[in-house]
Amino acid sequence: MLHRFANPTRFLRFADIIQPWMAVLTVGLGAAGLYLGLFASPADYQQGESVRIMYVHVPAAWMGLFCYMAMAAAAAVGLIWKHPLADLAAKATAPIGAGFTFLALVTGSLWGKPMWGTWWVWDARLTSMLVLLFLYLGYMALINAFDDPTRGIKASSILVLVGVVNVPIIKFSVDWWNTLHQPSSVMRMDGPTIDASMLWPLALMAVAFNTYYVWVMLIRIRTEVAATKVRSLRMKQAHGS
Amino acid sequence: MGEFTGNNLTCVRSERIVFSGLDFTLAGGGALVLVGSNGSGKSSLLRLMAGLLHPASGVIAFDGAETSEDPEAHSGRLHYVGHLDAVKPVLSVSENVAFWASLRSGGGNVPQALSALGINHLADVPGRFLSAGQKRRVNLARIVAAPAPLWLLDEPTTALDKQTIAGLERTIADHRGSGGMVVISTHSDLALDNFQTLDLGHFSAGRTGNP
Amino acid sequence: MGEFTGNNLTCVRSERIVFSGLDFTLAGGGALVLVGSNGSGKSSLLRLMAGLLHPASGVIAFDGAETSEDPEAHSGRLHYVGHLDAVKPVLSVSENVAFWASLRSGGGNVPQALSALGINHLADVPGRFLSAGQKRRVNLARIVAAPAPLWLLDEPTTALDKQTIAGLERTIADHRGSGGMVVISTHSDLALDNFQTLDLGHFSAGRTGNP
Amino acid sequence: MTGFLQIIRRDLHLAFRQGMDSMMVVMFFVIAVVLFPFGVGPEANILARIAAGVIWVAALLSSMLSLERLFQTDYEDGSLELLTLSPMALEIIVLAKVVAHWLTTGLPLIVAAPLLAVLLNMNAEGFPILILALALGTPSLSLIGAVGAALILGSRRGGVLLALLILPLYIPVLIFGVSAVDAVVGGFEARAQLLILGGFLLGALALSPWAAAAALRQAVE
Amino acid sequence: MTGFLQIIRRDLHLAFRQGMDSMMVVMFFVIAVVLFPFGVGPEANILARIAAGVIWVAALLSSMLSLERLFQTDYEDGSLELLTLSPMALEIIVLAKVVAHWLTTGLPLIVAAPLLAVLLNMNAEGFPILILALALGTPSLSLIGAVGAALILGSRRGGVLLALLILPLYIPVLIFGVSAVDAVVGGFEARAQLLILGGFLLGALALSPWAAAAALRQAVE
Ligand code: HEM
Ligand SMILES: Nc1ncnc2c1ncn2[C@@H]1O[C@H](COP(=O)(O)OP(=O)(O)OP(=O)(O)O)[C@@H](O)[C@H]1O
Ligand SMILES: Nc1ncnc2c1ncn2[C@@H]1O[C@H](COP(=O)(O)OP(=O)(O)OP(=O)(O)O)[C@@H](O)[C@H]1O
Ligand SMILES: [Mg+2]
Ligand SMILES: [Mg+2]
Repeated sequence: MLHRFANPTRFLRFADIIQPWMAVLTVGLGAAGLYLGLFASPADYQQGESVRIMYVHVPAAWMGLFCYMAMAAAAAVGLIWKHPLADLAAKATAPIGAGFTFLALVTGSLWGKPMWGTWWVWDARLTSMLVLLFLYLGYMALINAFDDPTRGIKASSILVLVGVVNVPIIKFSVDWWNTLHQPSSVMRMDGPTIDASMLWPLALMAVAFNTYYVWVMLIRIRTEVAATKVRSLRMKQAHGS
Repeated sequence: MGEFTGNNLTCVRSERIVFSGLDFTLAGGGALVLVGSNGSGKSSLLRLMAGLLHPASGVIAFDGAETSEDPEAHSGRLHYVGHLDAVKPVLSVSENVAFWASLRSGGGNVPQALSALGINHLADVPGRFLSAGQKRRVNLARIVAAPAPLWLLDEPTTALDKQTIAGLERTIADHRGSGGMVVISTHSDLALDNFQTLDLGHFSAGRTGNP
Repeated sequence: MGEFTGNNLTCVRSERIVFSGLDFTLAGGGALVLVGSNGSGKSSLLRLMAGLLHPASGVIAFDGAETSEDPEAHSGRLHYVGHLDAVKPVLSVSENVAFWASLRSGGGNVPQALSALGINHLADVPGRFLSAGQKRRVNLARIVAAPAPLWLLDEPTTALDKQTIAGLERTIADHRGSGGMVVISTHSDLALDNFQTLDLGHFSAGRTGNP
Repeated sequence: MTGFLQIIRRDLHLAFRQGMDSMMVVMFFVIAVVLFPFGVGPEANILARIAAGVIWVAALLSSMLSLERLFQTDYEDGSLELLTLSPMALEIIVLAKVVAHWLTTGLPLIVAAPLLAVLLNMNAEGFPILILALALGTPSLSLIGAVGAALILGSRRGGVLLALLILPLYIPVLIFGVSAVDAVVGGFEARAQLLILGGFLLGALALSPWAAAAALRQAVE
Repeated sequence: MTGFLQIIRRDLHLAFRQGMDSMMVVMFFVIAVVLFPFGVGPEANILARIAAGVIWVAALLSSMLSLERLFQTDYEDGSLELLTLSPMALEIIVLAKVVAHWLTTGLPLIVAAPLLAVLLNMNAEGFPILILALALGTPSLSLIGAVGAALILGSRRGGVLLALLILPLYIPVLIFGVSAVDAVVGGFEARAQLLILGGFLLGALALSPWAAAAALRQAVE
């Protein structure tokens, strides 16, 4: 809802400054992390070259969780202080977070095939990641399910807050469920303690994923602001003012 | 143009006779205004005429041929406007009108219909953004877009502002001028010339629902 | 009785300003008639007054106290009649009215309300058998049954026959006589005496949607 | 308080007048369970192994289906606006409607469950705990589902959207409901699971009327 | 014929404009399948044993849920009256709507099914036959479901009533759909089952537009 009572120009000016920095950081750190991860770091003595998937998989999994929290915080600000930019930030975060979560699932699956001999097992961690993906998808479905965009944003903000109460409950239940049925799980990842040659690329990639998130989110908010303007221009034109 | 007649019609709704022994005759260019208090059966009669309801007894005929013999032909020559406006929220005003016109032979003239109802400036606005009266105008534009000889209008002025009502009166006059027929139920007075009135109160089986 | 005021109200719907800078004042016994062409914001203003919508800016107050501070108290002193009649198909007419009255303190007088609207003979008829106008009367009986000082009526005469409209005018006069207030949106002329008119067209951000 | 009871009374009234509303939910439950022997084949040991899970999944699905209409008809015929404008707190109104909903749909499910357990060859020791777990779990389902039902009002995709929103939130109830039965059938205690189900119920009772009321308020905007 | 295509075009239009409509059916399908491991436990061999059954049951349920809205919105906004009053035969209109519905919901189900088969550890030999059986079976589901969707119009209990009416009619499709997959996984031919599924489809194609049109005429009375 960007009428004249919530002028986004200040935000846009701020975004103008931040955005190029984020782009540079993402590309730079990402390239460095990938280089270190794919070429400079040693292959694992147990897992071989496939361990390199870790440099994408682990940060993606972290970001999947982080984005959900960020989305909930933004939604709360939007609901309580009725700040339209917070609403837009929540809306812009959802597809990014869903993307990271999906990436973690796919890379995990690809990793699982050589490691465990199967694409998927119903392990607690994997399963709660899958449920998290559904929470994202539900949010995105709800936000797009209304004819009136403002209505969609408010409804989905309530949903994401309900979801945030439930995420720990779901996580806890899934842990409990899995340990009940399958006490000694095959895929407890207590591999070799991570040494510096693996930690560095991992850290770089994690930071790069974070800056990527901020970068893309800013772009998405901008697009959303522009779309709102276009919509209201068209409405004004139609109603003749 | 033909002649639209009803003979000795009885309408039963939820096991109760709403009216019986009702006749009407409408010639090309004619107008029939249905009046009567709430619950006297105006909407029911219009639905009978459209073929949505079937009479418990009696015959409705167009040009002498019973309409129930060939319901699709009858549908092809009538336009019905009920209480609901059939405006899809995600389609724009012109897409809404164009779809209904496309189901009729000929396809119709959408832009002209929109300007007849004074909504050409809303052509690209999605249906969800319309107020009650604007939706009603889209519904009326639909019947202007593709011509049909018989118009059945159930309280068409609901939610319309006065200016638009005047426009509607002109549109109806044009339609009749080119030989069309119109049946209208209304509680407010529409300015039509040379019309017949049918008071449903006379045919209702018993009380009419007034204090 | 108190005073109902709005100050510098702005209404935004689907990202568009419908009206802005609107003020109104209504004292006990007063009537405010909202006029304006289709889409000018009459329904939106009534929903603002009821507390269903929230103004983008401005303040609505009753007796000097902002209504948004204590929405339940505000709900308790108003009756709203919208486009939908809230008549349950499986409940009889009197059960329908009685339920709504039972949510208010006092419980209300159902038989008297039914006869005020001329539907006491329908008391035991289930809602699904009612015509458009009969449903509307049930909805109006609801507000007569349990007293409240402020009536907000959105095109209340829709689908009513002339006799019932006259009855409604008397009911509104009685309500005002005992100090009640009423806000009405309408396209037809209601016979009220001594009322203020508010033309929404003057506050809309642009033109009003007419040919 | 009288308003609370009036709303429960009206909703029960509507459910019974409408003929077989609760019957229908039960029948969906039964049919959904009965589909499984067709899908999985009739071997008794496999069916017994999956019985508790299938019954709980079917209970989730039928609870969800019946919730879709919790506020829908009131929304469509304008009653919801008037309820919002009644002098009672909307949270209380939501609670009253959920109570009425559970009485007409949750309770019959519990009654029907043992019958289906017999059909699926479930170990008879599990019956009492199945009933107990359903008694603690289904009210939570109704409460959580009420939030979803309020959120989807006015959206274009009722049923499917509701499923997407609330099925993931139902998972904890499903897990502990099934595991309570499995524990007893396997010869263990189910105390912990029942306590957790009870905890979920208290939490849902405390939180979901607020969330649902907030959702309703913006649905009638 | 142009009218037939116009209606398909409009319905596809509506589905795409409305954003992710087909996505949602697929997501319900996926979630319903994913609930089962929670209910039945994560052991891979049990899951593999019941995989085909679970996938088919979930396909039935999601097809049913999505069908609920097939005529509902048109009925509520008055479009159905106008479609009935259009000069085209109502049977053709029904067929056009079913085709559009299958394109937006049945087809995506078929695409998603192999993924779920992986999640449930199904034997990879079963994949092609699963797709083939779904391709023959889901159009029948849409056609049969259209009759149910038309029958429930105007009733106050959409979802659950629809389930009751059409799930029993879905059972034959379920039985042969599952048994086709099971046959191939077990090393047999599935020719007979596929032929029977094809026969069902032809039968449904011939009969259900008539039945649905008759129900629609009733509904707008
Ligand atoms: C689809 C399958 C998988 C999913 C959804 C998944 C999910 C996750 C998640 C959510 C995390 C972050 C946990 C946290 O920091 O709290 C994580 C970390 C990790 N995953 Fe996976 N994973 C999958 C498959 C695998 C496989 C196959 C391997 C290797 C055998 C693996 C190795 C790791 C490692 C080494 C970490 C970092 C460990 C740590 O932070 O302590 N994952 N995974
Ligand atoms: N539900 C809605 N969502 C978004 N915009 C709406 C909605 N309803 C109406 N509008 C827009 O708000 C404006 C005012 O509508 P409103 O319904 O208040 O007008 P009105 O004066 O009551 O018109 P009418 O005489 O046609 O009933 C219109 O321009 C309309 O396009
Ligand atoms: N859907 C229905 N099912 C059963 N009976 C109905 C139905 N609709 C109306 N009736 C009954 O049929 C009679 C005639 O109703 P109808 O709607 O034709 O009246 P009307 O003259 O259009 O009234 P109004 O001026 O209120 O619109 C009424 O007594 C009503 O009770
Ligand atoms: Mg009528
Ligand atoms: Mg209005």
